[in-house]
Amino acid sequence: MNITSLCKKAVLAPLAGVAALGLVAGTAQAAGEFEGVEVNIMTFTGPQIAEPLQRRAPDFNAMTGAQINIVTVPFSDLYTKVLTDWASGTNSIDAAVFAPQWGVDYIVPGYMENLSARVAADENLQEDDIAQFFREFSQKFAGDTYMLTLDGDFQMVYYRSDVFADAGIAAPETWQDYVAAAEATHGQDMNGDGTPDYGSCISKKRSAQAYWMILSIAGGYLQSQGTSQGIFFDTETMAPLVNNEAFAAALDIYTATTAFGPPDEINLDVGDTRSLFTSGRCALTIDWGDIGTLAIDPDTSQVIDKVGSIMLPGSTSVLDRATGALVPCDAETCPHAINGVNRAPFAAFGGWSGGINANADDKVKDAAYAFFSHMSQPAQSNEDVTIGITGFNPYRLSQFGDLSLWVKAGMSETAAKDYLGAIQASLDSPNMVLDLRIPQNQAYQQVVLDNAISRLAAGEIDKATAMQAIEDGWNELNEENGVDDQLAAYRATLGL
Amino acid sequence: MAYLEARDRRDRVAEWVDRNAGKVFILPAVLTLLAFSLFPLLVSAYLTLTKLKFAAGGFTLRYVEWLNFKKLIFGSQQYHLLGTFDVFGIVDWLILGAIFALLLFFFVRYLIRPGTTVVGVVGRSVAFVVAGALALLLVATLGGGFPGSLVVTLFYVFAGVSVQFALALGLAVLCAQNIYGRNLFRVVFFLPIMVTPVGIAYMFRMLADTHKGPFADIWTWLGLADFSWAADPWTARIVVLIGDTWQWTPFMFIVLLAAIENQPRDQLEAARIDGAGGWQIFRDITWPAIAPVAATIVLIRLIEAYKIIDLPNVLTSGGPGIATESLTLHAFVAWRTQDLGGSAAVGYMLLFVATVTCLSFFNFAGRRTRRTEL
Amino acid sequence: MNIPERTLLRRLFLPYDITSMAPATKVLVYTLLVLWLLVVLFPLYWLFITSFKLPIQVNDGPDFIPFIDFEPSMHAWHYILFELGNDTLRPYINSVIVAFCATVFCVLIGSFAAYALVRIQYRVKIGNVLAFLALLGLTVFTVTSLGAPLFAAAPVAIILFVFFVAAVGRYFRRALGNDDILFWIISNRILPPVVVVLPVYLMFQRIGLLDTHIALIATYTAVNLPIVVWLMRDFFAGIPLDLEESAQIDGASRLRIFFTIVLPLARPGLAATSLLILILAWNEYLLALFISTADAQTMPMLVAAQNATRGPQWWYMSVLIVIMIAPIVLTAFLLQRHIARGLLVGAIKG
Amino acid sequence: MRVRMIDVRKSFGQNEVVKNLSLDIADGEFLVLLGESGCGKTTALRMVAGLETVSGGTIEIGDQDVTNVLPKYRNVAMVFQSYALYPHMTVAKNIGYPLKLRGTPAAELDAAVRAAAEKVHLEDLLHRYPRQLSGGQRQRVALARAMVRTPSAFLMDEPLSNLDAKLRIAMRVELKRLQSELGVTTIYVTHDQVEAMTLAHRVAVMDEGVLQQVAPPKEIYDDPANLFVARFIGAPAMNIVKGTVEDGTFAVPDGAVSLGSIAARGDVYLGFRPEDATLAPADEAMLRARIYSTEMTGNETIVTCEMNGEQVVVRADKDYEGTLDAAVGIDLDPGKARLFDCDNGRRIRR
Repeated sequence: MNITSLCKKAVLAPLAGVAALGLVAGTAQAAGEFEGVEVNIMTFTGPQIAEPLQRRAPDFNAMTGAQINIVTVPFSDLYTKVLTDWASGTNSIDAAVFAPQWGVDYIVPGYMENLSARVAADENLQEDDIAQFFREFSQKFAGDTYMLTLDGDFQMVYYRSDVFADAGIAAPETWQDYVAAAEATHGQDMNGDGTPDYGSCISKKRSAQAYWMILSIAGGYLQSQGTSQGIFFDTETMAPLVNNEAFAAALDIYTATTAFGPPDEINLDVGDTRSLFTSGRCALTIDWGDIGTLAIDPDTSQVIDKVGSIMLPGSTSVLDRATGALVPCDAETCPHAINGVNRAPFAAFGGWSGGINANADDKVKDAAYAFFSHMSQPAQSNEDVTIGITGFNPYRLSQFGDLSLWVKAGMSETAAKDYLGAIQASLDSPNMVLDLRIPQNQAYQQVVLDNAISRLAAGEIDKATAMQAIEDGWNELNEENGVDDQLAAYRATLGL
Repeated sequence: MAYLEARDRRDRVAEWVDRNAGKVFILPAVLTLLAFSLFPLLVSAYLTLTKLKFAAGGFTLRYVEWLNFKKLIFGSQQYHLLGTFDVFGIVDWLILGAIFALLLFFFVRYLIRPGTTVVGVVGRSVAFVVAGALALLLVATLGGGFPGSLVVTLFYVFAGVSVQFALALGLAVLCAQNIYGRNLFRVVFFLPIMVTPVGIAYMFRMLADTHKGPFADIWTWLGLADFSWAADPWTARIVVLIGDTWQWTPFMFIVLLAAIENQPRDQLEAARIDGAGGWQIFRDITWPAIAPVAATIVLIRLIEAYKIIDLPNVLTSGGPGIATESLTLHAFVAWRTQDLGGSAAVGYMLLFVATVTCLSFFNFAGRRTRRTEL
Repeated sequence: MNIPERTLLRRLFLPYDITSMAPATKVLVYTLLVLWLLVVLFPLYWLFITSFKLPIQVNDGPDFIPFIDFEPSMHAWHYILFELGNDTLRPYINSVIVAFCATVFCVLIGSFAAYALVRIQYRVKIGNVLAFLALLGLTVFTVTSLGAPLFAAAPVAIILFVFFVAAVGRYFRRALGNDDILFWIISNRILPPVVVVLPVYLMFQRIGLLDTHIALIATYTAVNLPIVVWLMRDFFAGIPLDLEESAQIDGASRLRIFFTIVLPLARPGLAATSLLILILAWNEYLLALFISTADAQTMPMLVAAQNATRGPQWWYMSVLIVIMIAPIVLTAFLLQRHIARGLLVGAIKG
Repeated sequence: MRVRMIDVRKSFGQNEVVKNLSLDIADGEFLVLLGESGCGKTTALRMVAGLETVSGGTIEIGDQDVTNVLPKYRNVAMVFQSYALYPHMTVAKNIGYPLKLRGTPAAELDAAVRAAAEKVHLEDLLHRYPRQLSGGQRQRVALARAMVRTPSAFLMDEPLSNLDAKLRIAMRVELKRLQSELGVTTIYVTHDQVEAMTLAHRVAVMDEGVLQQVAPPKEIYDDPANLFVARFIGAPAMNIVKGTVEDGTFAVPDGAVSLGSIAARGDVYLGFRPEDATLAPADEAMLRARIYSTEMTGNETIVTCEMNGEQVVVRADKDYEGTLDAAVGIDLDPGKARLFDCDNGRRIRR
């Protein structure tokens, strides 16, 4: 027996107890209902996301008899693996946990099961408890429910509250503040090991999840009139909004942060920046909700209670869509600005959600649904979101409301308030940025955008070329998929 | 004679097999290869001319003629496959001129030599045109432009194979000496080949980590704490190459060692009595004896080296930018984004370049080394 | 006669007798060999000790020696072997089944072909080959682009081919011999997997075998076949023809000769070839990524998948790689003395 | 069993190696096929065995036409020059292999193996492997394997040529004895005329694919059918001198031999064996020559003389002493001299 497993035991044992109680109280699954049913669920590799599924599968098996196999692939292969498996009729995968924005590519050709009826009949799911944004955005498509949310995702900025206090810097409000704070803190020793640490750590690796970071920065420059304005395309012409002064300003911020980052920032995946931040080597980072819970994990964290979380910073000037120029914020251009700063929190990714293969056997579909429901029910979910290793972030109202959950998990009350406050503020923002959900969105973002950004970061091309490349690439994809179809799809996602 | 009559059915089957042994023995292999290479090759050729679209209940292939190739060679993906070109300066022209003149010289020399054949002319024409085109590409992208996946692959293949061959030969010569623990060295040196390439890639990512890897302190001591190999195109490529070398040197080593140990003893002794020293023995006796083996093993490595994917994919995801992306990774990335036609087109470019280089090497080095055989 | 006097310096640089090395050379040779030994072993050592580290120990920077630099922990082993349990075991068993079956089939089929190419003279009419290619291309075209059903197009093509061979084929004089066939077989290895994997994927999808052991075994058999043919050919060529003829006269059938005389005599070659194919099949990643999904997922996929959003899970990955190497190293040690010789004979004649 | 080859031909491509060979070998006969390497004798033997297909003609064993029958149904036994022992089987397994292939019950097989081994004095070596045996012992194993069943014929392809001189003579004796004991038809291929003369009931001499003469050894020696046989048989070989025949006399520039009644004709060859000539003083003898060299072999002296640029060998008494380059005369027995046609090499019968 060693320290880790002891610690894990200490954390998990009470949780397991609660979980057991939850089962007894909250579930109506008949014992042995799915005896002999085997469900292959694909997701990306653990421990995040896969870990809670793998951990709870045996419980579920004991409860219902269903055998849950968690099949994991690298993140970059997940979209394609699921798509090809379902499109080719192989149907090895009965259900999958993935990004809800991909749903459109699975739902439109009819690969995914409509879960509306099941959700309606499922009391234990407590659907009303799920924050409206996730209920609408992550679960539904064209009015019907196809996915069950297991995770809530927002990008936020985390900073080292102790370092900032020592330096007398306030939490950044604009991206210029962010860069200035990074510059001010860069080179300090922040974890006491005698080596200088970094001002800002942003994941910029290619073929990973870096493209969300640039969108997080660009959001505040591109969108000021509320969620339905969107940041990707002009809502009338489907012209990409990537070749203008606002996007250029965002790219400038993006490249400026590199100077205050680790030397190999260009090769860091979001996991690497997370471990850098939690091991106390960074003053600032952009990330999803994960850092909040990872920072309190004694197994990995050296920054317990030293982390501040805020909504994404914004900008004092925004894009004028008519001219493509940056214009200063005023009451008209930035109706949602606070202190003259236009902030646009980015619901990047939208939260891992479970969907079910429409071509699976009925019994398998039922079992898969029951399992997802089981995972999402407050009894399970409210613990999982407080454990860093799960990768699950809060998405239920009860999770924001109940501080005791977080304190029990090891967070100080202040930190919990701070953390949940940042998420809730993002969630409540009328100027929230929605992720791209049109067909082939993966090609727009993970290929065209990601390629251009990574080449820019590597110094292969300059800013103008990068912007041109993204614009051309997106226009090409629009042409290939039909501009009108894409425009209609894009407008639909924005509620227009 | 009883044995000629009364042959039962089993005998007749056995006799049929015996009489048709030629077909029976080779058919399984031929059928397997037809199904898994010739047939896919043709389907793949068709795929390069199409674009895949997912539709309700499956997918459709839309015929787009040469669009996929056009994109790669002239269009929006040119930077990816061929690279970004530099404007030619005088030096570039001089280098190119020299290369072309050399190619032309060899070609003309072949034409005026006796024994020229049609196949030989066609083969050499293709080889020289490809060599010329690649030279053009190298000069255009390595001077001031930026190389695409094709040039990067060529770098992996040629730099990798040369370094690995040199190392393997050196080690094999050392190991062939009369030393203790020879078997230990031999076994241990063979280990890397047993590790799954993906695993090797991750292992080298661990080792190459300048923060928490084993060489972090050395890295800092060298004053490189603020420098990351992953952010610079050439250091990133070299790290990929180091991983590749670790993985593949053993294979060449083990074969070359066996070849050295297998060389005729009497020749060695004769040379020694004639007064040859270590280096002379190697140059005059050992090298000619192992040259055919060396040519073959280099050919195999050439073939396999073109398929490099795991290392750049895991170490850098092809980054920084596209600096470490090999052709196979390029095709794989295209597949991952549902661009089946583009993926197949990249694959075909790879097949073309690999075939031409391997065949040229086979014809050039293969024949040459064989002459020394008794 | 001019025998140099053995001064101290000369003693350092001249060998004592003909069978030994000069002391200075000896030191140099050993230094270089041990250096490379470290190059080979250190990464593996690092992998091994990483599997016993806690995440925080890994993130804190390099620790080299267990019990001194850091306290080893079994947490990663525990997680992979017990907490994941089934999700590790499934791919492991898949890998074992796929790799071993593929090796057996591949070596068997490949040996058949290699033996045949050594012992039997083939003459394949070029006309027939061209006709076959043309018809195959035509079939592929009609099926893929005109949408003709495969079950209708294939028999038509076969009938056309037979007709061609019977009617027109004999007017073509030129024929391909054994060397041409051998070259064709070996040239298949040049094919990059990415070129063939898409159609292979579609093929298995059509016959409903995607994500099955059979699909992986068949694919690995095919892609490694050229290596077997190429390596085994020279082993078979090295077996005296007399033995086979003697057995033939003694009354053995061709198959029987192959299995009771030829294969046993080619044992060293079989061992080396099998080991090589086993390694290739066991470690293969790209093809498996395409062809397998859930049921047939193999170990390299699991290793690759450890690159999570929380950063690569070095400790888990190390455990997986270590348990993946183990069986191969074991097999290799058992077959050790065959390896070098086996790989050599194949290489010599190319 | 009687073996017949009727008008058998064999070509490899354009190259015809056996031309219209007809041989009728009686049951129990020991026939030796004699010729230089490449003369087609081995090919002929392999056709009887079934190891080569026949380009034309018929082969019969017993009264069955076996021309197109596979070797295993011909029930012949063959001993190879290399012995073709299976290196991975023990002596007992090697000998028993033909019986095992026929499904002989174990007990019967053991007894037969033991019996065969006893015949060739191998009973103590049954559990050894071929590599642990000496050359002579290996030879015996090969013989035992041939004898373990009752074959229709023994086919032997230079079985003794890999043995050293002394052993070869010993084995020759054994072989002759065994064959006559067993009474099995035997076809024996060799290029060694001593073997042929000592072993054969009849010798068949072949050259360039053509059968030159079939006859008992003595007849072959005394009465060669043509120049080739005459030159080929005998050590030292028959002397051949070119000259003309006129008035019953064979004339060369340096002498003449009176042959009695014979028609005059142009150029002919005169052949005489060394033992049929004697040395005499130069001025008294029929032919005049110079001594080129002398070799003392123990029981006699072989004197090589030069006559008109041609060498002529004469056997002389062991005490003969000649001076190099001394003039010498040669007398010969005209009755034992043979004449050959200069154009086609055929015997000219008187």
